[in-house]
Amino acid sequence: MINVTIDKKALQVPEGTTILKAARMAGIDIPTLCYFELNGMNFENKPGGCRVCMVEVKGRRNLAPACATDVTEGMEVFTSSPRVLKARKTVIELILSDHPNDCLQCEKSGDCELQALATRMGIRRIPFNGEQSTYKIDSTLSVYRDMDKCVYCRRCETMCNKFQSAGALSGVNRGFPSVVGTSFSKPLGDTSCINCGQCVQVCPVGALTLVDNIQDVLNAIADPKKTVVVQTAPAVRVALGEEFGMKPGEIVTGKMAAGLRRLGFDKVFDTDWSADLTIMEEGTELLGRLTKALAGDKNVKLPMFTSCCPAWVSFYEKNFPDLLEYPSTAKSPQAMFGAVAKNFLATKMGVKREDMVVVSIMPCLAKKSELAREEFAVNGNRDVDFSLTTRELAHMLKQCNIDLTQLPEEDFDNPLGQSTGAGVIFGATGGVMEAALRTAYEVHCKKPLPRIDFEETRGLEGIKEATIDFDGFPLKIAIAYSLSNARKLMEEVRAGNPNGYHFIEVMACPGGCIGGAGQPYHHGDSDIIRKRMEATYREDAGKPIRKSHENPDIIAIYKEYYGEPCGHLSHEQLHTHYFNRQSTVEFEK
Amino acid sequence: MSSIKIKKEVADKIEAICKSFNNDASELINVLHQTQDYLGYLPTEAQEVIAKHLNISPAKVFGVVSFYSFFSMVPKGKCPVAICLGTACYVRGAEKIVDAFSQRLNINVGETDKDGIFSLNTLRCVGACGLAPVALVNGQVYGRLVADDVKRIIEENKAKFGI
Amino acid sequence: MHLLICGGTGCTASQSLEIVDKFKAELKANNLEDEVQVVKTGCFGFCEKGPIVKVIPDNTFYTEVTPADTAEIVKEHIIKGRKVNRLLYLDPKEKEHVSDSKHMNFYKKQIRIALRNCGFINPENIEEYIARDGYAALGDVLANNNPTATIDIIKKSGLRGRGGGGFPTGMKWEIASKNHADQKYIICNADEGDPGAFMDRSILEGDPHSIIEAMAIGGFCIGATKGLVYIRAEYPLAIHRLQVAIDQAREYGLLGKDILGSGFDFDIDLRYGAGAFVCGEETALIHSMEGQRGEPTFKPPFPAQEGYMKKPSNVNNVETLANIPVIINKGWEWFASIGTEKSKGTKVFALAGQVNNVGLIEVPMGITLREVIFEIGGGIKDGRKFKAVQTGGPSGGCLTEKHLDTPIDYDNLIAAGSMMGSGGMVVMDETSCMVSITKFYLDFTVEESCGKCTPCRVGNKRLHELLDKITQGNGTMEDLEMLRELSHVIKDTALCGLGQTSPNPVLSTIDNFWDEYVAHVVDKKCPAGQCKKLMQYVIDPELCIGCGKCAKDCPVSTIKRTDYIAPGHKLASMEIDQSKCIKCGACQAGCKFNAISVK
Amino acid sequence: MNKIKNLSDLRKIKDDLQNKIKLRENSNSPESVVQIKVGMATSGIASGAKEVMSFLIDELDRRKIDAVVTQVGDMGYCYAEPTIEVKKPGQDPLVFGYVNTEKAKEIIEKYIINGELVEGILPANYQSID
Repeated sequence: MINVTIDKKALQVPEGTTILKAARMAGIDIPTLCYFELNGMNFENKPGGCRVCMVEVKGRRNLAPACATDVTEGMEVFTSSPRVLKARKTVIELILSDHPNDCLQCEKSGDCELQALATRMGIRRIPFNGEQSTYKIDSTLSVYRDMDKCVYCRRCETMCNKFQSAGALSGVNRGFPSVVGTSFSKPLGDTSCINCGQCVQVCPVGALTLVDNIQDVLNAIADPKKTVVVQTAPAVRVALGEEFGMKPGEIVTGKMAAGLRRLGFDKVFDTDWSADLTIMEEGTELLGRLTKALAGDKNVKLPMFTSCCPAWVSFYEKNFPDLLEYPSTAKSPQAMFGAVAKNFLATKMGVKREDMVVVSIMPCLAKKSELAREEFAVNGNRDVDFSLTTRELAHMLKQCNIDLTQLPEEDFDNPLGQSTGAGVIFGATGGVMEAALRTAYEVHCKKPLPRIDFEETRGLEGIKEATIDFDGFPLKIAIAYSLSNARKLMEEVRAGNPNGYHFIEVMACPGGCIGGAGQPYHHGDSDIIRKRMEATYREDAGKPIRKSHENPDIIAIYKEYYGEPCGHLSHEQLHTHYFNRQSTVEFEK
Repeated sequence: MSSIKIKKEVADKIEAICKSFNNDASELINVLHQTQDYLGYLPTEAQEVIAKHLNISPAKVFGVVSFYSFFSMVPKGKCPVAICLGTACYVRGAEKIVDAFSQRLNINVGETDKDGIFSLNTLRCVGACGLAPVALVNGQVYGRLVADDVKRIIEENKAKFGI
Repeated sequence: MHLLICGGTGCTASQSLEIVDKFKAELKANNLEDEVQVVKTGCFGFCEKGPIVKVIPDNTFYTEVTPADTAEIVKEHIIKGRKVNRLLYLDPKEKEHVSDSKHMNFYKKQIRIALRNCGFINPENIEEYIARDGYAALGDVLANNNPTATIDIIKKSGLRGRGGGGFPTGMKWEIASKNHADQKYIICNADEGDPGAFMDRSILEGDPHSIIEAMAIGGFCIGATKGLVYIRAEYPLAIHRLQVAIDQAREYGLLGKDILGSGFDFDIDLRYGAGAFVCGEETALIHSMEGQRGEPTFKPPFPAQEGYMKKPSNVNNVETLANIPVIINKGWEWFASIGTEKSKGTKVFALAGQVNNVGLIEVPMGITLREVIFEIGGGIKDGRKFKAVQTGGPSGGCLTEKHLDTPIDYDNLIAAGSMMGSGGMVVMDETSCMVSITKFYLDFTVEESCGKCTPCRVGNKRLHELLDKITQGNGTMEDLEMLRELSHVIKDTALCGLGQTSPNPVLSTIDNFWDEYVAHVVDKKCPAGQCKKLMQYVIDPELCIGCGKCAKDCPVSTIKRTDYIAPGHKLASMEIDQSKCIKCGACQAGCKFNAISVK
Repeated sequence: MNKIKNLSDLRKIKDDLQNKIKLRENSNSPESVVQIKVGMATSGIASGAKEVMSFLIDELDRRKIDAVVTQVGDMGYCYAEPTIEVKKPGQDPLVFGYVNTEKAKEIIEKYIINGELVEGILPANYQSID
């Protein structure tokens, strides 16, 4: 232990503690800007670049960055001396002097860390006049980039490269023109970007934001010709409350359904239902591949990867075109829902496909891009028309004067509203695997599970591995979140799958969809993600039915419409195929 | 993602350069040097191909290229003019030499004239401080310059290119 | 007889290679090629008067030699023994020719340790290096097989890093030696980026083996078997000579496996810089060597703990290394006897600017600025008045008259508000505008900032903008205050040495030349007459004969005739409309009657 | 070139190579070695100074005596040419007249090696020559 004095308060901290963390232990909150950490989730951005957290250390010539300086024995730290305050204010003024002064119109207003800093430090005017950086606005279907607002904290760059290994962003140029940019300043959509949106989730300011589709949805609802149905993803209900001042981890499923109805959606359905459907398709596909492999078929591709996460799908299409046959061909729950809605449901409701508008509420930015995949449309009419994030839903409710906290609990509509606990846990890393195991086990072993909860699939470890006893057959599984973890597993598969995996779940975002880019900003507090995860498993435990194949509405739709999982019609509507989207070299004459 | 259009011989040469460094990403800067030696500059296609061979993202390659002033993404003129703006040259009036070249060639610093002959740049200290102020024209050092020398130097080099 | 001809970059730029060829041809024509050896050496340092040719054994020092002079030197000096007086250095004060360089003021006060072989041996010939005790220090160190004792010698010698920081070299080696790892590296920082400093290049060009030898010694001491030289790509000659030297050293078994039968393996690779001043900072340098953007990272971890490829690494500057073999050969006591109490040995400076003798000099620590500028440098050019001397490159400060008698060492320079830096020393006279000079340095820092931290990325930009505003005549007294305050914050908060020192020129000029700033801001005048926007070209009506040439020369037709005819003149004088004048100076340049002056 | 195998190898090679550079070493610090200046003006050359100079260089080298032999212009003793000035470390220079190769040999053997005086010393009516 190390003795240190911070603002005259003496304390003991373990060796290797930074001044920033030591101060927090002493209840002193030193402001930061570039520093960002997801505790316990393999993510830290500590460039020591913004210089907001500078503190005075007795005996030191210059000020020290609290985020990057470890305490030493006998260190005396001052976090708010006149020298520190002068420096901190000046640094913030400098940042603001190269930042557009448009807080009132900024998407990030109210959630902006720079705005909060300026308020906290009492910045009333910016004494510096000078050149401001200007860049072209750039946007994919998911991510909106206004780099004029970039403060060069490099969080996005770290997220994109270290966490996701997507490699779309890098620091470019040097000196004043430095900015986080794409290769050759190309539009983000023309790069290796996978639209995971984690850059948006971590951006402290309004430089990276989501593409806002609220107005599109409001227009559709207002259009009397349209029947607008909405589906809500599993992770939304454990996070939406945060936007209304509720504690992280509060479950608002019923209030959310009520709110959606107040907004004017004609039908309020649940993506959890199509998650159950996904399990039926994906589980059957897995068992099919296993059966063939056990029968000696050498052409069967194992391990099978999940394919629910569109950022992950985009990732392997762009990075592993040689392994496109490994992932399951099952569409994501969002896409399956869209297919069912525009085919089965529209017919059932007597609505023309073109007159039905399917909206999804997702924790995700990649889903905004996924719905535009050409193969997810019929004659140009998309299966899912618009995807809103959890944050957009909150904005929309607020715009429409609806206070979530005041709403009653309501149920989803039927028949696409009833779900099992298996569908619920899709929201957390390991959840799809667990849901699939619950069904695959019982289908394969033709006997009930001895225990429903698979503890080995749960938790926030980046890569989890386990062997599940399938009635004597050792099923080897792995679960990863963060695509740099997934990359490791893909490299293994490319190298011949030495660990003999059969089934691998991959989610791009921290902790799975609960940490998605469309969720309320967590500002680096990974406890929020943990709380959402706990809520997810709590919701599962409270469900009367917890296995997808026992969902009566799922059983019904197979009976009524699809026949059997992985059958002809489901192949047509619920499965997809993948494309090589890696850049290729073409020789010029 | 789009396709990268490049001449086969160029692609082959870049592949060979990368291979000579064992496709080791930590040798990126050496690879870029050799590629620039070969092509005269570093067009985006070349950077994309390098990224592929070294198994790093093109964004990273661009990040490195855009960081270092030695690397150029625009082709230089056949007769590059570079004026030293090291301190020794500066205090002996190098700025006036820059102005004179800029006026005579009718281009700004960093530009190439419309015929692709002269390009104008500045650099930091060529180490010929005894000759300050100094200009490097087509690889040759011209020292102890005054603005009036510029016309002669340009004519002299124009003659070399048959203009 | 030997003919030593400077093959450094400066002299090469003035055709010294042709001089070499011409001499060889002339000697051959006179059947003297066996008697007279022509040697292309490294830099003599006296670049002002290059190309230099030195005749051995009589030590005749010819200056500003052209290829055309070679025939005369051969005919007169070599054959007849008569010195060619017109090519000898003419002492500007005594008005006498000086033949032996040792008697020239430029060399009198110099002690050449790091530059000992520059201008003396053929750098591309390992044998000449060995003949001058080359590799003897390595031999001794390996034979003694006691790294701790060797580190101790370096520690006791008092050698400090010559790249700018002044960290004790022996201590650095000791730290690196104590970190255990399967692989360690010794890195030579040859990314000299300071505009106006070229000592590292001169050493690499003139004495590359001394660096190889020192790196091997350092490698042995810290336990590194691999050496890397990070060298500027803009130094093709230095790269060539170093590569030749490395190849020769390998051929002689002085690099490679089992050097001199000691069992010690060591080899050296080159890595090229790519034009980023910030890469002189050791963490940035290491990132650059790893193929990354050259951005510094926070220390700790220091390179000695976690450096190149995350392995313990020791980074030394070229000039530092050049001292190592001599210290081993001559003993630490000898080295420590030179210099001041805390700064031992010598320092190489690139003396430049408005002095008579521009060049590379090596002087003992503790020498005064006055000795350097007025004795070695021969005083200010064209008899003008000394105004300031800038040391430490863009991160240094400007020192004035009152500092001239301060002994130069690391600590005194810092105390005076400047720094040693890598050894740039730029002398300025009364025609230099200190605000413009400061802006020039900030221009450099802004361009070379890596951009990682706010104070350097935005703060220096704002400093530059304020200085620009002042030189444009739009500055206010509040701006001066803001310059000072912002400078202090940048120094206090920037991430690396580049940012922490970048405001030094601002602070030191504000302190020493406050009145000049005020003149720009309040009187809207540039006393040195350098700031275009603050200049006025004025026609003296008494001197103007009214020929009207200026009006024709003026590109913006702003000169008109007045109705005043000065006594004795036939035509009315001319006048410049200041509101339209673009200050191009064409009128002044064309006036044969000196009637136009700058105010 | 064979690799240098050990320290004594290196020292030996150094000794062998030293001659290559000795001329420069010595002329760099001439006060520590014997300095000989040979009058080489036109009259000197005519009277055989060139041969004397070559002889001195070869002979001193053969006898391994550290010396710097340089040529100078007219010494002002035209009557006694060829003339040479010899300066031993720490001693005043002496000028010898009518020096031929035989005389030169004598000067080396008697004066330079043994310190004995040799006939032919001219009056020192000047300081040294540069």
